[in-house]
Amino acid sequence: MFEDIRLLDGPFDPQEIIQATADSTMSKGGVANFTGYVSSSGDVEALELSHYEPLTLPGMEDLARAARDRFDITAITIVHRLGRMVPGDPIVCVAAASRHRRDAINAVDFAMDHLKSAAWFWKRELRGGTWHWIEPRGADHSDLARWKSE
Amino acid sequence: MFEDIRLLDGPFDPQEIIQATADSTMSKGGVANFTGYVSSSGDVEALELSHYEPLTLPGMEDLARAARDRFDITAITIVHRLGRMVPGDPIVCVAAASRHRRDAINAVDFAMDHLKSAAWFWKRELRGGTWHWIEPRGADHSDLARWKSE
Amino acid sequence: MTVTILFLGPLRDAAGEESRAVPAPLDWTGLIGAVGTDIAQQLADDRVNIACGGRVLADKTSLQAKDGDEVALLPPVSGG
Amino acid sequence: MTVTILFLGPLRDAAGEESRAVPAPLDWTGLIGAVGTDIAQQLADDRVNIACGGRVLADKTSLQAKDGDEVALLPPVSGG
Repeated sequence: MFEDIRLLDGPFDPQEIIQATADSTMSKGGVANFTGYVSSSGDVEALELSHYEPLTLPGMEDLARAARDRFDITAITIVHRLGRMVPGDPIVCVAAASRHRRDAINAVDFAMDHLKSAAWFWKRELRGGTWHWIEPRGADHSDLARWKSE
Repeated sequence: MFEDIRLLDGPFDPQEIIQATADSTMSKGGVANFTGYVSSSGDVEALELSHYEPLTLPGMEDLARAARDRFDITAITIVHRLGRMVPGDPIVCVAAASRHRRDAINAVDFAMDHLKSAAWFWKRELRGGTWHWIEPRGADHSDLARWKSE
Repeated sequence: MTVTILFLGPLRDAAGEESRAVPAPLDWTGLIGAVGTDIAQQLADDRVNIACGGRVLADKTSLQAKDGDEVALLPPVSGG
Repeated sequence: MTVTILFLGPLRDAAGEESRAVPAPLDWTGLIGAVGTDIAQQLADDRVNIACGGRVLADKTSLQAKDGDEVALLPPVSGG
């Protein structure tokens, strides 16, 4: 079982991460991946992500364990940026390898849906030279509810 | 709209392909991907894929169009190998970019499910120095049925 | 004035050649006669399709190939 | 004999500092008294959580922080 769970406060290359996850499973099926990038919506000049370390990384590790328990996967990778980013920077990269395509894709989908609730992240945006905290989100249970009834 | 639909009779680097799809959508959301590799199940030494060109590439292009019509995506990439491969070689790489994560993941899932029926591929395996045709699959409609009722 | 019959996948092994040129026009009965008993029997299988001019025929017995057409014999695609 | 109160996210701006050392032990009433009116009001919000020793409290009013504990004040996480 390959596992790569990381919080990074510097830039990362999603391709290197996907490649490492793929290498771990070469000749054993396939690798699914989702990579998210910092949006350039509106006039955002920069985004800064802070977190509470004693909660975030253990939360991500628990999430990886839940994905391993639930899906028939041979590798799981969850990498998330912290700190200051600019539009276009990769912010999150989740990859899963499996002998079975559906398990790999579902594990990525599952991990992305749960990452929001597993991680304690606070975001602020730089607009017009001033930092603004991003408002708390509303009740956001619909993504998680998808995984309850199965 | 970025589109990259290809049949290749030589090796490819999935990371380059995912990167190109990602670059096309940088600062606009995220990229989902699935890459399949030639299995090393049993004693398979090599795999050879032949096809009927007048049907396969148009089938893949129709599939890309169907994915674009169905999902809110900004890029779709479908790359499939032909010819002779060895275990561990990438055989298929599908990537989709979207402002919305669920659309990107679903477009990849949809394209992988339909690729089998869109493409006319015949496979043979080299085992113990002899080529063996892989048996026709049975009725395989369950993957496609997932997309009918939605 | 010929039609090219193309053998795909495992049918290529059965035919012992990639393609065969036969006189045009060519219909279903003519095709059955042109390919030999072994392949004719395989063509009777519902899972074996025929494409003419790059299009898969909904009813393969309606084949009407003209001069210059390529008639592709498509065995069931491989599983896995 | 101190407890460290840690201000996270937007609460850090409200506090004007990253953390504050207060005498141990510290319970909910002691916390409310130690953080000032503005932050005390925010702590009343159901969406604001408290972690003690790296664990989020199911009932934040049950806080019982001992010497050396870190008490983290966790505002609602950001959307988007």
